[in-house]
Parts: sequence; C-alpha cells; structure tokens
Amino acid sequence: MQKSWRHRFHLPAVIGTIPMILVAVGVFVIGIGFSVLWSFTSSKLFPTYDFVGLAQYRRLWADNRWLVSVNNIWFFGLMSITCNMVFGYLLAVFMDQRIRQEDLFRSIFLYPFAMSLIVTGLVWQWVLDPNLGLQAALRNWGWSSFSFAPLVDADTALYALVFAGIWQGSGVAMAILLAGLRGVDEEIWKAARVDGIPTWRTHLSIVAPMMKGAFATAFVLQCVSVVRVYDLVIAMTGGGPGIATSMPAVYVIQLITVRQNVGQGMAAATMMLLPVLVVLAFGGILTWRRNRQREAGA
Amino acid sequence: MTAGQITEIQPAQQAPNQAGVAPFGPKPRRISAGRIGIYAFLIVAALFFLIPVYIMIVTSLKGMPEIRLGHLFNLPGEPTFQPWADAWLHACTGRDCFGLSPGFYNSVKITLPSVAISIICASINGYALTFWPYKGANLLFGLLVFGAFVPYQVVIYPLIIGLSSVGLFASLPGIIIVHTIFGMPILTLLFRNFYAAIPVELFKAARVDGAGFWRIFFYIMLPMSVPITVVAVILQVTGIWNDFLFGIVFAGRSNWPMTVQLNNIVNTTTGVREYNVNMAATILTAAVPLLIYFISGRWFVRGIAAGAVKG
Amino acid sequence: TDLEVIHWWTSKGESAAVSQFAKAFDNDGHGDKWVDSAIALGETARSTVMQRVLGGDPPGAAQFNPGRQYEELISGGKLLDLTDIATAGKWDEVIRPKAIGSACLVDGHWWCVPVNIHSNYWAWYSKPVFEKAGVPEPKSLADFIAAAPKIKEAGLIPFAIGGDGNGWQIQLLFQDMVTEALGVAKRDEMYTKKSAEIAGGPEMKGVFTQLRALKQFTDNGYANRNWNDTTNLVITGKAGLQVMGDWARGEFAAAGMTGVKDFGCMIGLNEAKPVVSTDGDIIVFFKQGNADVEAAQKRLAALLISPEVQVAFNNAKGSMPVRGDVDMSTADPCMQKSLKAVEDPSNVVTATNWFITENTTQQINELVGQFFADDSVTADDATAKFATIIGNSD
Amino acid sequence: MAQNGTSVSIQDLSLSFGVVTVLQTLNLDVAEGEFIVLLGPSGCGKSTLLNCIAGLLDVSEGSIFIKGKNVTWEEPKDRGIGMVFQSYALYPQMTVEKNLSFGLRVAGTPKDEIAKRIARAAEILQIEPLLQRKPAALSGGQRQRVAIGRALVRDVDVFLFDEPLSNLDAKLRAELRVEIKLLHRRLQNTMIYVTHDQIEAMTLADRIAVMKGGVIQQLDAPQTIYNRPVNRFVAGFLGSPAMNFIDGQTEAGASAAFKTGNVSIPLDRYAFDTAGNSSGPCVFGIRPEHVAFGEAANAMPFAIDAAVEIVEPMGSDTLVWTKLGGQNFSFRVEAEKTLRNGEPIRIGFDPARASLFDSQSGNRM
Amino acid sequence: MAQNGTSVSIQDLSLSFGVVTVLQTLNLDVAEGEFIVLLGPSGCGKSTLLNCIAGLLDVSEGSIFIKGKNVTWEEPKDRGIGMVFQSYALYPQMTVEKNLSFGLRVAGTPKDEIAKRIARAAEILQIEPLLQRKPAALSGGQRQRVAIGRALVRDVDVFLFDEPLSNLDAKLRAELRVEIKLLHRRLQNTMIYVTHDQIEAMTLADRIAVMKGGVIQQLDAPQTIYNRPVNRFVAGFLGSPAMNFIDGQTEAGASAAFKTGNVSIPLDRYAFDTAGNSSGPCVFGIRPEHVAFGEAANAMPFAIDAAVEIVEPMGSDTLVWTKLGGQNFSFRVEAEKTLRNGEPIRIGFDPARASLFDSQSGNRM
Ligand SMILES: Nc1ncnc2c1ncn2[C@@H]1O[C@H](COP(=O)(O)OP(=O)(O)OP(=O)(O)O)[C@@H](O)[C@H]1O
Ligand SMILES: Nc1ncnc2c1ncn2[C@@H]1O[C@H](COP(=O)(O)OP(=O)(O)OP(=O)(O)O)[C@@H](O)[C@H]1O
Ligand SMILES: [Mg+2]
Ligand SMILES: [Mg+2]
Repeated sequence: MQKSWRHRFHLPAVIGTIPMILVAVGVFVIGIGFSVLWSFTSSKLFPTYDFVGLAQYRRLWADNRWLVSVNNIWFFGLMSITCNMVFGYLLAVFMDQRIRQEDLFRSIFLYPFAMSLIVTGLVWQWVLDPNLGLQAALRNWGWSSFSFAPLVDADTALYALVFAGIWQGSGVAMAILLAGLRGVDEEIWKAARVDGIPTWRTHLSIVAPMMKGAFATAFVLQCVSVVRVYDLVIAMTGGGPGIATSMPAVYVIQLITVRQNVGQGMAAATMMLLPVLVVLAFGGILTWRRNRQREAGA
Repeated sequence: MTAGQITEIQPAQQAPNQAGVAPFGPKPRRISAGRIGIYAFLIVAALFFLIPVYIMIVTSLKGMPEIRLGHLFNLPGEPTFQPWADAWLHACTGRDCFGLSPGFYNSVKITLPSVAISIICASINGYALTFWPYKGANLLFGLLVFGAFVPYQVVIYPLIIGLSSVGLFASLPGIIIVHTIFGMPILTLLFRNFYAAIPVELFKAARVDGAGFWRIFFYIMLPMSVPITVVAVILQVTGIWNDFLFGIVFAGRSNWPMTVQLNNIVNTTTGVREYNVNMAATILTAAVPLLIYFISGRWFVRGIAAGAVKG
Repeated sequence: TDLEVIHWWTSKGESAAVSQFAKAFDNDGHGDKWVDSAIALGETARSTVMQRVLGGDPPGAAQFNPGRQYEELISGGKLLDLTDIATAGKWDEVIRPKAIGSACLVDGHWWCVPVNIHSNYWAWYSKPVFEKAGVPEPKSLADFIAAAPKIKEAGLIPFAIGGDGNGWQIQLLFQDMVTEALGVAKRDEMYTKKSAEIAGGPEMKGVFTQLRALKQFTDNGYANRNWNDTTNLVITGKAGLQVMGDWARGEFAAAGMTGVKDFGCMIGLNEAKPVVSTDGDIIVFFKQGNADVEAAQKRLAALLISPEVQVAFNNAKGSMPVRGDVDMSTADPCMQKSLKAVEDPSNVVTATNWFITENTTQQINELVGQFFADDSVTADDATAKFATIIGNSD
Repeated sequence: MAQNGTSVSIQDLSLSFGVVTVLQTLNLDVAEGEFIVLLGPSGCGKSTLLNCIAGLLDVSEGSIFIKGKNVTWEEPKDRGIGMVFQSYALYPQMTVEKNLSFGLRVAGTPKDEIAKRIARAAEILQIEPLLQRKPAALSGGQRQRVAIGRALVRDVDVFLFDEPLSNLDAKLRAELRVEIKLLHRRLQNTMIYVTHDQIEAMTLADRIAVMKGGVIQQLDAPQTIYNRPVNRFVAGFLGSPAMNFIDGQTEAGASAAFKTGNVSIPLDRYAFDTAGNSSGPCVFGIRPEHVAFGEAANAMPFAIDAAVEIVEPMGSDTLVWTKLGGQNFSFRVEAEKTLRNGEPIRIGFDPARASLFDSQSGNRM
Repeated sequence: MAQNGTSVSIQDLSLSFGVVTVLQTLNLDVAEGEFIVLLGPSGCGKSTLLNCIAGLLDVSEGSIFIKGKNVTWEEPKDRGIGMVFQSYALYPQMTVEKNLSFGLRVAGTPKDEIAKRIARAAEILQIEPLLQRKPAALSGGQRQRVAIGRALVRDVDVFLFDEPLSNLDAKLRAELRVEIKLLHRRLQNTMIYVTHDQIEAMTLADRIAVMKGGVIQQLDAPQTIYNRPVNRFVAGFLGSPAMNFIDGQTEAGASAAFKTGNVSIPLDRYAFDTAGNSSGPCVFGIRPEHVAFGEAANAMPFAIDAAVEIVEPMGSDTLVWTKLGGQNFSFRVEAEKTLRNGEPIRIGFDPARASLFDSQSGNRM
C-alpha cells in the first residue's frame, strides 16, 4: 500500500509535464484571469486596477461596432465552417476516386494553409479589386459589362472574406476528411452498391455520418481559426467598408491599440471567451456522462 | 486428370451459340464520363487554388507601369527580375535598405529552436497524458485545449508582464517561449491522439524490461512518432514562420523575423507602394513553409490520419 | 551611445528623410548611433511601443502623432523631460505656429520634439481632366461638385478616393470638409466645447450631404485603394481630383509632373480661405534610468530641431519645417502657398486628436466610414449621430 | 448458355490489378440451389472472385452468367445477388429495420411491400425483437443475421458470403454455421461462401472449390477433397490436426514401395492416379486419424515401432507426436489413453488411405 | 507465507477500475516450474490478473508474492518476471538484437554478458539468422519467438504469456504450441499463460484456472476439468464440439433418474458430488464424443432411438445432430459413416460420463 501515492503521481511524469502545467495554469488560467480582471477596471493605455464594475460591459454592448462585430462573427463562422466542410468533403470525395497525380492535387489544395493569412488577404484583396483585379482584367479582355467587386459593397464584403477563408482552409478540411474517408470500411461501400444505393446517397446517408471523428477534428480546427480571425480581415478589408466586416478579434485589438481602452477591450475579449467556455463545458459534461454510463454499464 | 482441370472443360462444352451472342467486350462508358467529371472538378478546383500564386508570380515580374494598367492575369510584357532583387537585397524598411535577407536569418533563428522545443514539450505531454496519467492531468489537458480557443490578444498583456518580470521580454528566449506556449494546445492534442493509438502492450513490455518514464519516451515512443512529428513540424514551421504579432512584440528589435520586414515593405502609411516588390517579397517570405509543404505533404496527410481523425 | 528609435517611416522617400536624422546623430561627435526600428503602419508601431513600455523595455525614442496619444505616458512618468534643452534652444520662440509646439508643451514641460508639419488640407487635381471635360479649374469644393457631372460625362472619374486602412482617406476628407464648412474658429469651438449644437447644425448637415454627393462621383473601386494608387488616378488623368495631405506632392514629383503646369493644388478645399493643419510628426523620448543614455537622448532631441537638420529632413520628406527661421526658398509653388498661410495663426487648424480622445475619434471614424459605405444612412441621421458623439465625448 | 439448373456460371474469368494477376482464366459452374464454398489461404483471390460475381469489381476478361443471363457488365443491384460481408457492413447509424429497408426505399418499393418483406425476413431470421435497435447494440451473431436479412429482403437468387463468421468467437461460429446450413435448407437458394476455415467449408459445402494463387486447385464434394486431395497443397490445407508429410522416394517395380530412412512402406494397396509408377522423390501423406496404435496397429497392412515425443491432450482426444524415418509424425488417440513421453509404442496404417505426391509438382501420384 | 516450492502466490487480490470490480478476492498458488493456464471468455479479467502479477496495474487490495517475496508494490522489472504479449509488442524501430538486449542495457548489464545471453536465447529459440532484422521483416511465428526471447535473456523466474498465439493462423498456432511446450520442458520455469482457446489450455497446462467474471471457477488438471467440470459454465466452455445440455428434472429415490420429456435416464451409475440426491430441475450434460451410435449404443447403459437432423462432416470425423427429449443433441461419428438427414438411428451413452448441474446455481451435483 505504501507506494500507492507514488504510483498515482509518478514523479518523472509530473516533471516532464511541468511546461504543460505552467502553460495551462500560468498562462491560460492566470493570464486569462488577469484579462477578465482588467475588464472590470477603467484601464486605458495600460492596465490599472481602479474597478468600475460592469461599466465597460455596458459601454461595450452599447457600441454599434461591437454589435456588428458579433453579428459578423456568427455569420462568418457559420458560412465559412459550412462551406469549408462541404467543399472540403467534396474535394476529399473526388480525391478518393483513385485519381492520377493525387500528390500533385493534394499539394495544390493544401498549400494555401502554408501561406500566412496576411498574404491570403492581400492577394485576394487585389484579385477582387475592381480596378486592378478580376473585373479590370475581364473588362480589358472585352467583357465590358462584367461587374464583380464584392469588397466594395458593405453587403458583400463579408462574403468575400468567407471566400478567401475557403481558399485558405478547405484544403486542410479536405486532408482530414480524406483521412476519415479512407478509414471507412470498404465493405460498407460494397454493401451499399449491392443494395443499389446511388453514390451520392451513400455519401449522404451512410458514409458522412460514419465520419464523426474526422468531422469533429475538422470542425474544431475551423472553430479555432474563426474565433481568432484577425489577420485575414485586417489584410483584406481592414474591417471595412465602414465597419461592415469588423470582427470581435479585430475589435479587441482596435480597442487596445488604437482606441487605447484596455478595459473595454478586455471586456470584449471576455465576451469572446464565453461561448468557447460554454461549448467546452458542455462537451466536458457530455464525455463525463458517457464515461459514467459506460462504467455503469460494464 | 484433376478435378480442377475438369471444371475448365465444362463451360466450353456448355457454352451455347457463341457466335450468336455478341462478344462481351468491356463496358467502357461508365468509366469515361464519370472520370472526366472528376478530373474536371479537380482541375477547376486546382485552378481556383492556384490563382493567387499565379498572380503573385506574374506580378512580381512586371514593372509598376504595367501593373497599373490592370491586366492582372496577363503574362508580364517585359519580364524583369528587378523586383526580386529589390525585395531580397534593396527594399527599405526605415533607413535600412538591405531587403528581406537579414530578417530571413532572424526567422531561422527563431523558428528552429521554437519548433524543436515546442514539439519536444508537446510530445512529452502527449506521452505522459496517454501512458502516465496522474491525478488532475486530464484537467490540465482540458485547460490546455481551452487555450487553443483563446484569442491570442487576450493573453498578450499578461504575457508581456510575466515575461518582463523574469527578464525575458524582447529576447530570443522570450519569443521561443511564446511560440512554445501557443503551439502547445494543438500539438499536445495531436500527440496525445497519436500515442493513444499505439498499443499499450508496447509500453507495458518496456516497463517489464525495466525502462522508466524517460527511457521509454526517448527509446521507444519518440522513434515511433515520425508521422505525427512531421505533421507537428509542418504546423509549427508554417505557424511560426508566418507569425508577425508575437515576433514584433516579443522578439526584440535585433531578432525581428522576416514577416516584420515583409510588413514594412508591403505596408506603409504615407509612402509609395510597389506591388511588384511586394509580391516578390511575399513569395520569398512564404517560400520556406511552402517548400516544407511540398516536400512533406504526403507525410502530412498520413500523419493527420494517424493523429487527428480519432480526435 | 546607441539609441533605438521606433517609427513608421518605411517607404523609400520616408526612409531617405529619416536617414537625415540618423546621419546627423551618428556624426554628432559623441559616438552616438541611431538604431533604426521601422515598423510599418502607425497603429502597429504605436502598439508595439506601448507593449514595449509595458514590458519595461521602452525604445530610446519613438515617433508619434501630435495629440493625446501619449498623454498617459506623460502622466505615467514614462517620458523624458526635455525642458532644459528646450529652454536652451528657445523652442518656444522658434517653433511656429504655436499650436505645434503646444502639442509637446504640457504643464510647462517639454515632453517631445516636433519634427515637421504636414498639412492635410489640400486637394490635388489633374489639369488635363478639367480641360477635357471643358470645365474651369475649381477654386473650391463647391466649384468642384458643380463641375463633377461634366467630368463624369467625359467618361472620367470625377473624384478619386480610397478606402484602405480603416478608411483614413475618407476621415481625412471629412475633417477637411468640416473645417471648410465651419471655419477654423467654429470648428475649434465645436470640439473644445463638445458642442452638440454646432455638431448637429446645418453646416454639418451640409458636410454630410456633400460627402454623399462626392461618393456618387467616385468609382466603385475605391474600397481598398490606398492613397498613392488614388493619387495615381489623378496623375494618369483617369480621375479629376483627390483630397489628400501634402505628402501626395511627392507622387506627382516622382511622376515628373510640376505644379501649376500639370496639376493644380487647392489649399484648404477653398482657395479663398487657405488653412493649413499642424499635423505632423513628433518624437518622444522614454526614460531609461541611465544618465549616459539620457544625455544622448537630449543630444538627439536638440539635433532634431536644429535648423540644418530641419531643412534636410523636410526637403526629403516634402513637409514643412517646424521653425520659421530656416530658408525654404527652394520649395515648390504649392509649398509656398502653405508657408505663406502658416504665417497667420488664424489659418492654422489644430488636429482633432488634440481635442478629443482616440476613442471619440474612432467613433467618428466609424460613423463616417459607415455613412460613406452605406447609402441607406441619411445625412440627417448621420448629423444626429455625429452630434451625439460630440456631445458625449470625454 | 446456361443449361437449365445452372445458377452461376463463370467463364474464363481473368482479373488483374495493374501488373498483378489475381485471377487466371477461371471457370466455375454452380448449380441451382447448390452451396459452394470457396476455400483457400489468405490472398488467394477468394474475395476477388466473389466481388467479380457481385459486380463490385470489373473483370479484365471473361464473362459471368447468372440464371443464364450475361451479367458481366450489369450493376450489382441488377444481378439478383445478395452479399454478406465479413465485417457485416451494417450501416451503423440506422436501426436494424432501416438497414433492411434502405435498399428497397432507395429503389422506391411501396411502403407496405417493404413492411411485408421485412416482416418475413425478420421472422425467418428471428430478429423481430431487434428491429428498432442500432447495430452497435447487437451481438455478433445478431449482426450477422441482420446482414443476411439485408440480402433476404431483396429476394435474390444467389447469396454471396465473404467470410461471414471469421470475426466471431469459436462458440458462436459453430452455432451460426448450423444456422446458415438450416437457412440454406429452408430457402434453397444458390449460395457461394468464402472462407479460409476448413471446418466451415467441410460442414457447409455441397462442393468445395479449393483455391490458391487465383486458380481453383480442386472442386469436389468435401469428403472427396478430404480423402483424395489432388495435390499436396490441398492435402495440407484441409484437416486439423494436419496431415503428416514424409519426404522420401518411391521405388518402382512389381511391389512398389515408399522409402524414407530405413523405413519402407509397401504401396501395392495404393491406387495410383498417374498411369504406371516410377521411381523418384516423393512425399507420403497420411492423416493422424488414419493411424492406428497399439494392438490395432498390428492389424494394419503396415506397422512400425516408435517412441512418444509429445502428448497433446485436446479434450475429446489426444494428439501424440513421434518420429517416422526421422521426421515428425503425429497420430490421434482417444482422450482416455495415457501415454508418457519417451514411451515406446507401435503404430500402423493402411497405405490405401494415404496420399502420394510428386516432390516437384506436388501433384497426387 | 510462501511455503517452499511455491513460485507465485496471490492472496485475496481485488482490483477495480472506478466502480467496476474486475477481480474479486482472488487466490492462486503456482508451484515452482508449473505451467498454469488462465482460461476464460473475453473480458473475464485474465489479462488484468496477469498485469497485476507483472506489476503493470496497481492492485486495490491483497498481495502478490513471487518466490516468497512480497512484490505487491515492486516495479515490474524487480519482480523477476518476463512477459510475452498478444501483439508481441516488439519495439518496431529496433532490430531483433536490440529488442532482446533493451532490458539488459537498461539495467546496465556489461556488454559481453549481454552478448552471451543473447547468443544463448537466440540459440534456444533458433533465431540466430534474424538478429539483425527489424520486427516488420519477421513472420508471425518469428516475432513470437523474439517476444519470448526478450523474457528469456532477462533470466526471469516466471514467464507471463498474454494470449501469445491468438493473432496467428491455425496452422502456425499448432506449431508454436508445440514449441512453447518444448521450451517449458527445457527451461522448467514457472509459466502463467492466458488464453481463451481451450485447445491451447488443454494441451499446454499442468493446471488450468478457468475464470469468469473475475473469479476462478475451477483450478485443476486439464483432464479433470474436462471430465468433471464443477459447473455448467466450465462444462460449456471446454470442449469442441461443445457438450450437449439437456434441461429436465432429477428424480430422487433409490434409483435416481433424470427426466426430460418422455425420456428417463437412470443415474445410478452417476457419482454425485453433492451429498445425497434430491428432486428438482437440473441440466444433464454429455459430451458428443461420449455418445455411442448404432450397434455400440446398445452396449451402453442407456440407449434410445432418434433421427438424424443435420450431418456436419468435419473431415477427421462427423458431427451428427439429432433431438433428445425435444432438445438439440449432437454426437460424433467417424468420418467414414454416411448418414442421411432423417435417417432413424440408435444412440446410447454411459451416464457415469455425464455431468449433472443444478438449474439455478449451475453447480455440479
Ligand atoms: N485493389 C487491389 N489492388 C491490388 N491488389 C489487390 C487489390 N485487391 C486485392 N489485391 C490482391 O489480390 C490478391 C487476392 O486478394 P483477395 O482479397 O481476393 O484475397 P482473399 O483470398 O479474399 O484473402 P483473405 O482471406 O485475406 O480475405 C491479394 O494478393 C491482394 O493483395
Ligand atoms: N483500464 C480499464 N478501465 C476500466 N475497465 C477496464 C480497464 N481495463 C480492463 N477493464 C475491464 O476489465 C474487464 C477485464 O478485462 P481484461 O482485459 O482483463 O479481460 P480479458 O479476460 O483479458 O479479456 P480478453 O480475452 O478479451 O483479452 C473487462 O470488462 C474490461 O472492460
Ligand atoms: Mg477476403
Ligand atoms: Mg486480455
């Protein structure tokens, strides 16, 4: 019995994970704690500790730009995650057809992931620029009535962001889903063919539901990048035209660096954490309950 | 003689009016139509993905007057490599006009140790979490995963204060620590999933052989982690190489990475913009991650299959 | 002594100017060295500075815009007091107009060094365009708006503007228009008194109405265009007129064009009421807690404002020197216009960030940006909102 | 083609993946209602052949007839076949009922017709209580029945099974084997069944096709294959415990004999397949259960002394290892017999029950 | 504790994962040099028990002695055990030689000592030519030998095997079984061997511990367990084809009998375990190979008429299914016998060879 404790806290394991402990506790718990703390202060340029209660939150939610940002992130998130998944899945399906030059295609679909979002934003901004890009080029080639300038219009600029997001992110979705697709038992395909089920139907009703793991991974990755979407917006639209493409992350940075209102910036950042916290807690409870059930059932 | 041979004869005897039935040639149509569709889709998609590189390359070879004409997709009328030379050697950022080359070495200086250290940390984490879970380890892991969702900016302020209090702010070790911190959540997740798929028996066998925590890690697990390490390397190299925000804040003036210089060349508040130089500079900056990608893309997908799908 | 200076002068012309500072400092005979830290984009550079200060590792000196951006740095005791060398150099006498000096003179102490004056109050136009359209060259914004339809008929873009970087070109235009419409005195009153009455008055409504009109005369490619591409539209004769600060002159010069002959400049959007702004750049110095370094910092401060360095720097940069006792006879006609205007203090417009906080500025920017982008916001709405923002500003 | 009574006919079928030829001009005729088992080691092409019949693989050459119709290029669903897979390939997110009906629903069969067919299949397979469960909540045997049901509802002529029992434990395997046999008796469908388990093959098949390297080695009734294997491979593949093989030479002549070491086994009672007999290296094979021991050995045409090496009690009987001509040799005794290691014993057998194979070709002599 | 000659002694061992108790106050004594097989269905806790002995799992309660020393909280390497895993768990990136020497190198054994030990192990296992290969380049059987070698070089007292053969095909399994048996004979080490294959258990074990639900049901020599199972579970788990179970009642009295339907089997020859006999529902079990048929049946103490239902030829012999008292009943006949379905036959057996179990508790009566 005497060694039981040592077995439970195996010393080298604890030592080996000291970096993890430091990061998890030191950075993510304490750091975030401070950020939340500052959101209750009137910090301007530098963090201070004169507490003002919920004043910063009240100002935050009275700010039109924040409201627009929140709307935008939902729209952008839903659109880009759905599109990336669908497009990524399509690509994966086509890649899975024993095609020639698979390596080449895969490299092409994946390389945008290696490009920084700044570059992505700049290039697409340029392609979509009506005077220099696509529109000008097509008009120069004689299609003078051609009109395509999504970044100019407040109503369409967000779509352009989604579009660039797809360019950057669907390759990774493809890679993950392709791995998932290859993991599906080949006999399922055969069974479906024998049953006379059309291919698209097999994908929709049978295979896609079987790839939960791959979809979950892809989904989590996309969510991470959606929450953090900053570079892309800055490089492509700078939040404009007007405030049409402002996002919470952009908003937070603007508050901290330009508006020099750290308190309110931290309030906004805290608000950004909330949904993540809720989702994670929900997921945690789910797994915990599933474990409990499995233990009870065993 | 044998039964096997007898069966071979039978059908020949049974085969009826062979002349009457059309020879059952291959049934080719299903193949071609579908295949053409597949390739058409893939090629169109590939073109979509390639547009930006094409434009970057073409533009980087044009002169500014030609660019202003707006013939974005045209090949350069008078190709010139001047923009490339400018970008690498002459472009000014402030009063230094040495192009991107100095930043390149800084980026290497930052990226190599950051990648190595973050991967070592993450692999130890994943290993410990899988094979030596102590009480509370999974809670730590949960916090770490939560960290993956935290917008960087939220923790920048506390990090600045924390690092400066230990005297590492604005230094090479400082930026390396920061990259290690922010790489840890996803990498740990990857390694944990990967190790979870390794048979426990291997671990048990090593313990029976008398190996301890570190020896099992270095002699048994690490050599087996090549596929997932490749994924981690790719993720980290691209992430760290492309990073601008941390580099400018935490690296310190003398260690500014290439991206800071790229930013200086590409962006200016009141100065003149030279698109061709910008594009050349962009390509040069992206070259390292791209190269790594093209070299190890095949491994990337394989590693993802090993470490990500089971998520 | 090495001194790190953070600034956002990254383009070719700008870096030539900054080299003048560096050269002078490196050769001042004290073994000093200018360590150059250029970071593109003012916002990025400024936030880097702030983070460095927070991390306890501030640079020796940093570029700022005049205004309240560094107020908290002063109150936080982060900045080096330059009063002794300012007194020695008689800064309060040589720096003109007074406004630019007052940016650095807070509570009787000098906290920074102004290095140049940029005027935002300019409109640049293409003479060939107006010729082609058969309309006279404009003397005021109203003239231009009247002439614009003709230019449009001629198949050209009447008004050139760009929407990059959070729409700062539009903000600049807006502020120019506000000053033009209210006049310097009333404008200052609005901002200093936070007068919702003036801000909601008919002149402001006129400004918004004009702004909407200008929007109709621009092209749909404006969204992310940066200022020098916009200028290029005017240079190449594709567009008629651009409202932009005096740094645009560098672009015309680079294209081999000379004022009076190839392009026109309209001061203060109204030749009859010339105004210049005292926007420009200042340099702040951070306390280092090291006497040697602080001596070097003061040497640099004195150097920056010395007549020779001022001439060299501003000629390269295309801006006005901050002191009147230097010889600028080589300046071009447009510059001459502004040098003349700046002699009369009533023509000098103080930058908005001198009156209102960055937070309020951003709110105004957002309003204007949204108004410009979204045609469904009426001028009345916008005026009302503007009044609210001014009224509530802190 | 397809004279009456032929259900599946495969003619000169070849199939290659790239350069690898997996099936070589293979011919096979399956009679109406027959239960054919394809037996062979892993990788011999059994699944490939089955997939060709099902239409899941495109053949390189040759043709396939089902019920007299050339279906070589038909879609799987139009061939009148149903298939049961090793992993069962049930659709995991659908209930059993959905699994059964999915194919019918896609084909647009009327609702009440679907219900009727499911009811019938569920009754035959006794899975009525499971209809609302998901596959994950079923035991291996139940899953297997659902997989069969999926073929059943489609009312097919030919059932194809691809190692349907190999994922199960021994006990369940034995039970389901009986069930499949009974099902076949009830339905009287043609069944083609792939396995590499010889017990399954022996118990289920009307005829077994033993395959190796994409070629059918022998196609015959189970007992024929067991007792008169056409080559050494077939002889060794069937039977557990495995047949004893002794290397040696035949000696031709009036009284032919097999010689190994100092042992000589007379072959006058052996029925040669090959015309005449000749001297030369060959392999002598005899199954452990055909070896007599003790008293009984002396009654055999051939008997010899030996010593016990290892005794392996297997419950119902015991396998004893000894040496014959210096080579390992096993025989089966009743479980009751107790033998000690090293104990001298006498063993014997009837060479008429043996098999003789050419050393080179491995063919039966 | 630990009287002399006891190699491994497990006392009141309990283990739970969270709320699930996997092992319950388990006791087991293994003699020096004994070959113990832990046999039981999947999930019964065999591997868990083995891992406890190896020190790879922390026990909840109880203690473990090896060679008289309490090792309950020792590190695995200090227990004098070697372990062979189902998947072999060879270190994939090391050559065979490195695999063998890893444990020794960890322990800091001198180089020449390592070389000597490897040479010896390699010789015993005949893997000398493989020493420079990586595991991926080995066949299943070779891998298994390397895995054994890893324990061998460490010169351990106790060998632990966790289903070392279950990944292999039947043929190889049979061969390696013999090899392990020979190895044990040569080394005379204590061996604890986990399997769920009853043939392996029967052929290898000195004593078998049949486990179910974390409890040892019976610990005895193979033949005892086979012939006198202590409960219905053990009876059903051992034997292939499985024992026939017939539900019915005992009738107490001077001439006790077992009744089911209209069949009555006299039990006067049956040796009751339980004191006296009583009436009540019970299960009658008899193994298929203990049933005689045809002429021989009439010589048996009990005989009855029946009809053939299914014939399962299995090569070496044939399993025939019939009904007894309306319940399925199988018996084994020689392969030569040909029986048709429905054919009337006579079967008989000796009730002394039967087993009788209480219906409720399942215990032997
Ligand atoms: N898609 C393919 N491409 C190339 N070779 C293949 C392919 N599918 C099968 N093969 C090869 O064809 C041969 C026969 O495969 P098949 O699956 O028919 O074997 P099998 O007899 O069913 O074996 P098992 O008992 O293991 O299922 C094997 O050697 C296999 O490697
Ligand atoms: N780490 C664990 N956490 C919870 N339950 C476990 C754990 N390991 C094993 N179990 C449970 O303990 C029981 C016994 O497992 P064990 O692996 O010992 O079975 P086994 O007899 O070896 O089976 P098999 O023949 O399948 O290997 C099983 O019900 C299993 O689900
Ligand atoms: Mg197969
Ligand atoms: Mg186990």
